[in-house]
Amino acid sequence: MLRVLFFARLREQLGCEALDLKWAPEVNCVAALRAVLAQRGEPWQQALADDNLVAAVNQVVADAATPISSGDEVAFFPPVTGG
Amino acid sequence: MLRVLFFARLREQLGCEALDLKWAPEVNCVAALRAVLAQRGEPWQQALADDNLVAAVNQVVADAATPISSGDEVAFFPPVTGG
Amino acid sequence: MSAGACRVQIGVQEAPLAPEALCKSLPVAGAVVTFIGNVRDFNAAAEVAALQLEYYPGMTQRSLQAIAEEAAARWSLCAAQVVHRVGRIAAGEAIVWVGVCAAHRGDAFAACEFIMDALKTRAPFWKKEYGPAGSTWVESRASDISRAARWRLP
Amino acid sequence: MSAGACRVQIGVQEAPLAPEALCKSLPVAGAVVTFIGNVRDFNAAAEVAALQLEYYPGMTQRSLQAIAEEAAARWSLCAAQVVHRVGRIAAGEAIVWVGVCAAHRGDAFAACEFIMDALKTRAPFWKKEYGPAGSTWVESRASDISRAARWRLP
Repeated sequence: MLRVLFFARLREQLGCEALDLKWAPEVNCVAALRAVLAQRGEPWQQALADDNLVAAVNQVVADAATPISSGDEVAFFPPVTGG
Repeated sequence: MLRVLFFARLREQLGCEALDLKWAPEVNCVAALRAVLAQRGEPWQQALADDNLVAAVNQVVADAATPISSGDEVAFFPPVTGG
Repeated sequence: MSAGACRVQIGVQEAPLAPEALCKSLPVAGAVVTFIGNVRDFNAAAEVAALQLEYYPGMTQRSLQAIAEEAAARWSLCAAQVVHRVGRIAAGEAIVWVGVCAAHRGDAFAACEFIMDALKTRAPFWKKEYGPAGSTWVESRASDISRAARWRLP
Repeated sequence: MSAGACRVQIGVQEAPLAPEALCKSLPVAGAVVTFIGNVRDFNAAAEVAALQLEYYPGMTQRSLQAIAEEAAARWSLCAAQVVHRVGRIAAGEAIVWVGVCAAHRGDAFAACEFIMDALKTRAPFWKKEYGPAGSTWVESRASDISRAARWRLP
């Protein structure tokens, strides 16, 4: 299993804040997971095409090549605007 | 008249915190006043020879050439160490 | 002073911040610098009545902890504390409080400013502004990114 | 914001500083930076039990006012407040409090640090330390002079 989280504007665009996905060997990195999610059609494809989105794997900021394994928590979110 | 003030270590060295001096035309700048004060003998001569002393005329930092007129308030003090 | 000798404390809370109590919680040190960020009642053009602050439970706290520990490793500090509010915050209320204690003021000023600049670009918080025209997500600012880049080590 | 729109307040007092009350006296602004300087219980080698702070009544207040007004002219501020204690101050007690409010945190941090650096080298205060070995006047520090020089305008 993979736990996938979405925050802020992205959460609203998707109408989804969390998703449990069955992990598959081909979902082996952040880019692969993002591509799988984009295949869910709209609004997923357009929302996930945003180049500014940030990804985190197990609560640490990740890049496209960061590996993903079963049991991981993966999050996608817009640039942060706290403080 | 001139009001002359001394602060901190200098005040203690001189054993004097304020002095009223009769103004004279030759005491026309900070350097001249300092020379007149140094003529009072020890401990004045040595204490006023300290290159690090700061002078103020009417509560504004001055230099050796800053003019002095009758009625002015002149102060001498060591480098500041507040805060 | 090593990072180990620095008291690092972070918090994320829905309750209003109490800057006076937070200031009192800092140890006595030669130099104490605090920062308070308040909700401004205008942003760009729009009038702002309140903010909604979203965060990532778990990662947000880790991120604040990592930023405060980085400050403690880079400067000689006695304490580095950060408390960030989440949820609904009215205009004029405090969003974030940072308190840094050090023997010397240069360390305290630099560490406090570093923490704020890092927090603005790294800590997972997202602001949504509520005004007369409805609600909008706040866009990240180029000035925040360039401020944070000043601290990059060679 | 022009210097005229900035609230400048300075004070010199024998009574202990009350940082919480001083913080409350600041206007609400996007960014609030405060500095508190406390008497450290050691300086160079000696243990310090208390300080005696001498000042120049009149000139000291003018000097603080001029420094705060210079900060208000150089940065966009809503408020710049400085309160300095004089007389006998025990180890651990506050000597100086500076509070700066601005719309943007960069202005608030810079102005607060500038005020402290200027105060350390320009404002007529002199510290005498009392410890087990008697009393000594504190020497001015080269590091304070070089910190203040950073703010010189071209």
